[in-house]
Amino acid sequence: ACGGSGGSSGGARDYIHAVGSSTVYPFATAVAEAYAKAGGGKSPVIESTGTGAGMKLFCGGVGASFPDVENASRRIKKSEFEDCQKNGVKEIVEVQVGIDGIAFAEAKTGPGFKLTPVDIYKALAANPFGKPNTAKTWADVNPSLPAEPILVYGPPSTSGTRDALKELILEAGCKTDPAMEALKKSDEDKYKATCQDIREDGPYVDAGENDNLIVQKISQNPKAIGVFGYSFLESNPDSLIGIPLNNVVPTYASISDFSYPGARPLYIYVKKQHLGPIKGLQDYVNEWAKAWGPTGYLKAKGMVIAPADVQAKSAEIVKSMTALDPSTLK
Amino acid sequence: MSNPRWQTPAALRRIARRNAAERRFRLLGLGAIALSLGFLALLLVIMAKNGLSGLNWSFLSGSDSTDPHMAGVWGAAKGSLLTMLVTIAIAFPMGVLAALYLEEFAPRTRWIEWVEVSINNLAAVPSIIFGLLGLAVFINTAGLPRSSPLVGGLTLALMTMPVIVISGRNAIKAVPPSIRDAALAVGASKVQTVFHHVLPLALPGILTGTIIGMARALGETAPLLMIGMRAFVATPPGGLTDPSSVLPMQIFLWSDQIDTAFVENTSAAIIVLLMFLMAMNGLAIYLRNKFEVRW
Amino acid sequence: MILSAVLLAVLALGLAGWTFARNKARLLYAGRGSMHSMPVYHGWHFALWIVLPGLLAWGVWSVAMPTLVNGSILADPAAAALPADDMQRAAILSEARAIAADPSVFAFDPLSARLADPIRVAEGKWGTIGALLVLICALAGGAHAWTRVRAGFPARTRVERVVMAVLLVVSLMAILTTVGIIGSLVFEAGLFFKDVSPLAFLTGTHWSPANAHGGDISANFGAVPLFWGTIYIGAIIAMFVAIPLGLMSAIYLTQYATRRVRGWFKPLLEILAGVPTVVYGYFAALTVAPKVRDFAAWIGMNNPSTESALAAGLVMGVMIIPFVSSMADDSLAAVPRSMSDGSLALGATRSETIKKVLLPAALPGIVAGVMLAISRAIGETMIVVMAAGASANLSANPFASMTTVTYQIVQMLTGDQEFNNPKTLSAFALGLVLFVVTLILNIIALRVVKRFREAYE
Amino acid sequence: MTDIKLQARNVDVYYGQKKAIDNVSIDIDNGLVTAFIGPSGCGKSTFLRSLNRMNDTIADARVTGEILLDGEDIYAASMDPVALRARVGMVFQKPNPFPKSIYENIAYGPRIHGLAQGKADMDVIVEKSLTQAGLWNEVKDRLNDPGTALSGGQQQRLCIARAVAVSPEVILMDEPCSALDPIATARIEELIDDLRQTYAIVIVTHSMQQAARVSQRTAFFHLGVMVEYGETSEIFTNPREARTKDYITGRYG
Amino acid sequence: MTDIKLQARNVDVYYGQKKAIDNVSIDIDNGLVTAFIGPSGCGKSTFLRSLNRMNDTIADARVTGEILLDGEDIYAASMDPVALRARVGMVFQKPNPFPKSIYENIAYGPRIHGLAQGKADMDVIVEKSLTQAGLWNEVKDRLNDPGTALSGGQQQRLCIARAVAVSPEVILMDEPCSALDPIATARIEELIDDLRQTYAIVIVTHSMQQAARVSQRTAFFHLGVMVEYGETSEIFTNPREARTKDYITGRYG
Ligand SMILES: Nc1ncnc2c1ncn2[C@@H]1O[C@H](COP(=O)(O)OP(=O)(O)OP(=O)(O)O)[C@@H](O)[C@H]1O
Ligand SMILES: Nc1ncnc2c1ncn2[C@@H]1O[C@H](COP(=O)(O)OP(=O)(O)OP(=O)(O)O)[C@@H](O)[C@H]1O
Ligand SMILES: [Mg+2]
Ligand SMILES: [Mg+2]
Ligand SMILES: O=P([O-])([O-])[O-]
Repeated sequence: ACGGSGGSSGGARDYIHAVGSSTVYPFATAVAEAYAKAGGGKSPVIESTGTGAGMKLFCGGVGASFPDVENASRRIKKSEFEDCQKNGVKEIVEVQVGIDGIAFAEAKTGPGFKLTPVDIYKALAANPFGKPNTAKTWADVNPSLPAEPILVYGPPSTSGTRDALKELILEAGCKTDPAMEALKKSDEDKYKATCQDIREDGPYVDAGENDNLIVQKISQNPKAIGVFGYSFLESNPDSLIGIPLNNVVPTYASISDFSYPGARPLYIYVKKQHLGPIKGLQDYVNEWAKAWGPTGYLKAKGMVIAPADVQAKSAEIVKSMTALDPSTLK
Repeated sequence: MSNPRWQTPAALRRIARRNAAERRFRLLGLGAIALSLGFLALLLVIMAKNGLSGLNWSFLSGSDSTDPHMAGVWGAAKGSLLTMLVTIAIAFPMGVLAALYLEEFAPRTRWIEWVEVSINNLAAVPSIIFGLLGLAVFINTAGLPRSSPLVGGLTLALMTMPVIVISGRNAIKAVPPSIRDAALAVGASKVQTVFHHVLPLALPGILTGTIIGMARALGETAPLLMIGMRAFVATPPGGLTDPSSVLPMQIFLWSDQIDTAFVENTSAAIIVLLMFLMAMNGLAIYLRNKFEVRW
Repeated sequence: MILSAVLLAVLALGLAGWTFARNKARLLYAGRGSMHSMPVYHGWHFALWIVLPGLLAWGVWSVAMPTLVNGSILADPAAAALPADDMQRAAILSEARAIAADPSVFAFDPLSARLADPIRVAEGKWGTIGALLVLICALAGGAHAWTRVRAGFPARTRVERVVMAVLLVVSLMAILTTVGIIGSLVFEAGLFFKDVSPLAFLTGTHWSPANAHGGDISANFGAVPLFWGTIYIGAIIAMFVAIPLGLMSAIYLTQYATRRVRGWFKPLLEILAGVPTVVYGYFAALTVAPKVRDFAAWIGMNNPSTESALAAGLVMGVMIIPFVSSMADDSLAAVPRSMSDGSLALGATRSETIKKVLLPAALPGIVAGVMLAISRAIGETMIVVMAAGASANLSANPFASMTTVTYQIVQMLTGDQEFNNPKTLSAFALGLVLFVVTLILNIIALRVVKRFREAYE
Repeated sequence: MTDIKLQARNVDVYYGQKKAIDNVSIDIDNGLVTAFIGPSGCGKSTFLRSLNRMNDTIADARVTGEILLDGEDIYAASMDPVALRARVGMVFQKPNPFPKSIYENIAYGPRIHGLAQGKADMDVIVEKSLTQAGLWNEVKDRLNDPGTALSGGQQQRLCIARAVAVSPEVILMDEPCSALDPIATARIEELIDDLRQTYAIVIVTHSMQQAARVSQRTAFFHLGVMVEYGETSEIFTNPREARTKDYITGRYG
Repeated sequence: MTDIKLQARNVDVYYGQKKAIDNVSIDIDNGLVTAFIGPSGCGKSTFLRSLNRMNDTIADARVTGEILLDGEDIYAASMDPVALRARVGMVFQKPNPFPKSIYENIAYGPRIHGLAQGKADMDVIVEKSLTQAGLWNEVKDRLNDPGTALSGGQQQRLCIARAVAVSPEVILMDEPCSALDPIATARIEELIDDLRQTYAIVIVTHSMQQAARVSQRTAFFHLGVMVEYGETSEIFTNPREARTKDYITGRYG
């Protein structure tokens, strides 16, 4: 919303408004509820828009018609930060609230895959190491794997989980080749295309925004692999098991200490300029800090808690509300 | 001494065959209806099976929550109610007046033809496109608050108005010209004729169309996705500009929840929504039957 | 503040004027034909002349006032601190205005709190001037109209002219909405087509916005698979269900059913169209899709997808049944009874009459109905969002997962996207295509129906 | 003394391009019943409706020539069609009461023209009109029943009463009995005979017998042309034109 | 020698509760044209339609009494209405050709009844029927034109040809000329006179003149009752009943 004519609603707002990631949404709603129950005031409104669309709203400007908090399943991008600045959103507080693991999983009755990022890269990239992908079965990728057809259900192109898949797994597998490092220096675009593009000829199936459905599909289809947020794996222990990557099984512990390669941090971004005018915003952020600890309820909701040092650092930020240093962004 | 030409074995066989074909065709028709309604019944039974146990007072009076046992539909229902209020307050008068103009007063010019084509077309434009329009006009240009029943209602009003215009025109057309002649012949002006006679007589028909249009708007989700109503709102909206959800959106949000206990909630909310809709449809049918005049 | 008050005052004046003028006109009545219009029309005429000029002045002033107030503010020393950027400046000013209206509001920017007082003063000044102006306009209008309360004055004709103008303006809303839709779609789609060639968009067979980066991204925005998915689900599979069931239902209801049966079944059938699509979507995803998948596995498909064109299409077909049946119903009813009488009187059976005479005669109407139903189906969103899947597959296999135009619009506008990115903008280009296609389908259908109706009138 | 109420001079009526009435001139007198007869589609209704500008309501109908009511051109710009229709009332083929009470049916016209000063006044008008239409005794106890609940013949008399209630000067009737049974028809015919004392009456009928029974003047139309006009008794016994004679003796129609 | 084709015995017809035909008995002879006349709504069409069970198609119509075709009860369970209607054809008030080619209009009936053994056979039937209906010369060069493209009178003759094509024994006509102009009417009347050599013909008409011109027997209906039935010349010159006389002399209707 361009501030120009946004005057009509420029007045007060007596609730907190958060937008952004659908991954963070379940946790944010839980925090909002606890905040409201603790007598903090009217229940915050949490909109599930996706990280990027949320950023656009968040950075739209300062005032009652713009959200106070952005939930993100990735860090804010430099371009987004600049947009914020341009619209007068000067100081943004970045708080890491926890971790989400992108879990690879199969049905309990599955063949028992053991994979590495390289295997996955070779199986799912559109052009592994610059050549078109011809792999049909897992054995084509790595002879030690079962000769089952490659079939991976994963998030759609519009999801933050998909970005994490590309950056954390595919790119990691890709970078094992030194030639790629070189390519990164010479031709950034080409590097991105080679290391991050996902094949579209069938083995990777876009399963839609609804992670529930992916879970169902995997449990019905023993030969398929699913990619989704760790919380889904945790809440379906009867039907699914995690697939080890680099011999690390996706468990709560392995994700929280980042030994599992598919771990990514979750953030909330808070508009500092709103701290005064929006009643209870500080309390709401404090509520996050209460909730993300090892005994907090977010753990029960399926969030992976951050390591102690990250928690301490985040708690410090929450207390002092130090603004984000843009020089660390890319 | 009956006619021998129609009594030959060949002729009798032929008639028997044709009568059998007749019966088959008739059964086919009955089958088609049975199948269609069977599907409806199946849908209702499944929803009832999954959801009836979840329908209790706390569900009906609560609002959205992350805890499936605490979650309820009142917040969303109130959002729906406010949204519908806005929709009907705008779409009904505008729809009726436009229908009156087009049917009774409009000169047959190219311009009016464009208006007619637009209206008929708007009635069939995919609802999601109205969402895009609502986003562009009401939120981005007019700066109205996101996620609010006000914007939702305005967007749905744009969508519902053509439906009301079309049904309104049909209802107006159904008022026999002899009534207009009668009024004109005692010296009523055209405007008097229309507002004293035609409109009151067409009103039941217009209302029926309006209820059906409103029922459609009540069940609409896609355009509201675009204007920020896909949100967690744990307090029922207090006014038209408060953020809120609506019933179908609540169903959509719950259907995506990890916790399988939400399946019951989703189905229960569906039952609530369907009851609303059936009540509205029932009312429309009642009105239609009660006021249907055979001229 | 004062402006809202003056608005009420104008309305009150109008009401008073209505009473005065009507009473004055009554005194003029001297028996039949002595007056052109009934006294109450004089009342309305007078009231309109007060209220309309007042409203007009009020509207103009409401638009102009913020500019005038801003002008006064910028002269204030506190305004020197305003940032240069237009957008920020406007945001602060609008906030300051809010604080001026309601001091309890908290300031997001300290500057706006400081500006609130000058704003209050300026608003008071300009508001009073505006209020006077509005009152003057209203009274001037009233004075003009007062001279017209004469026996021969055609007040009714004048009032009716205003009524007609209101009706006309309201009717133009439809055009306005259409223009709004086209405008907003074309504008954003135009930005999209700066990066992506329209030809590649409309004819390319490769849809992968996710992999669109680097120089030439046109190749990633080939929308044909989306169009195909849309057509396959909405126009092929759904119609496979809806046409036979809808048509046969309509035939049974119009030709065979007794009035009672028809009275019950027709509304029941219409409920199918009234069920919200999100319910269908849920039902499709949860109940129908797994069954379809089981069936696919049973007929020997390897690893069938849970999300299938077939599941979405089947459910959509059911949803569409009432559309087809009610259009077919109308068309069959529009065939004059004399047609079926002619056939029956020759000794044809009912079904022969239906197949050989009624259906051919009603065909144009039925075709038009099917087209309207298709346009409804291809615009349907929630069912595909919940049950069709996201893969841009160009396949004829009904058990494959496919995606549609509407699905992509929802994804692109609610997913993790950078703004002003072709990915997001593509939603508007897709919306434009969808709009144009339904427009064409509808225009054709309306033409056909019209010609068909004329043939029997 | 001739007492000309309505005068048509060289009237043509077109529907779009099609000429439905071709150069008709006729004088209609006070105190008489004038009948228009002729085969179906010959333009009787069209001409009748142009006498009180009811044709204005048909988008593509166009009237040329002059029609004078008491010497005043009814198509002149200064003539308000609304006022005109209050002076030249009309009764239609199918009885078309408003779906309101009997009382309201009659009261509607006087009310919009402001003919009554209050309820008592209106009651008088209603009673008088219903009495003139010969309906008062039948309905006086149920003035609040809907007009549509009356029998066909009663409905038609209600419509006549409605027309009479605004005290018109001329009453036009377009086949007022064609939807009625013989007994109701007879009642209406009597009524017409009564009314002609007060009003100039023009009646369209497809039944020559009816024309012979109720009218004093008859005009015979054929294919848009007025073939013959004169005393009813003359026309039926001694038509001047061959076409009239053929029609009257049942050669066609 | 009397040659009775159709015999009605104490026929009542009801629409729901309403009795539209009250105790009508009549004999209809081969080789003659029988006319039904009477004021509008008296039940002519209703009775005509019960003669070939077309009333079956009206949901709430009910026929009691006996109607015998060649002595066989047409309402008996053993009588197939489909075969019956092929034997007792019908022509309607408004010409209603199917929206198909002229050829197909005629061929439709013979085809569903399997009366032709192949194309050549069908061609013969079509030509013969059109010739009988006096239409062959006008349409023989454009058999593939749509039947709806013909003029009204031609359309009505096409409908007669269509009825004739299935070789019925009786032809019922319900006001077959009321939508036609006088010239077309004259053609149809001639045709009826030709056809009666081959078929028993029953015609409903609202025009007494027409009844007088084409029929040999006339039945006069009034309010659902058959008031009088006899030689046409008798009925018109010397009616036995007062009601008949009133009607014929134009007292009502
Ligand atoms: N609204 C119209 N538009 C075009 N043509 C019309 C219209 N109304 C009537 N006509 C034509 O004008 C001619 C005269 O019609 P009109 O209704 O005046 O005949 P009529 O003598 O009253 O016939 P009837 O006895 O059937 O009532 C006819 O040919 C008719 O088709
Ligand atoms: N389908 C029907 N349902 C109920 N009543 C009907 C139906 N058809 C006709 N009637 C009534 O039955 C009576 C006889 O009607 P019918 O059509 O036989 O008269 P008719 O003599 O043919 O008149 P017309 O000369 O107008 O054609 C009328 O009172 C009519 O209203
Ligand atoms: Mg007429
Ligand atoms: Mg009849
Ligand atoms: O909604 P996401 O941005 O977390 O995919």
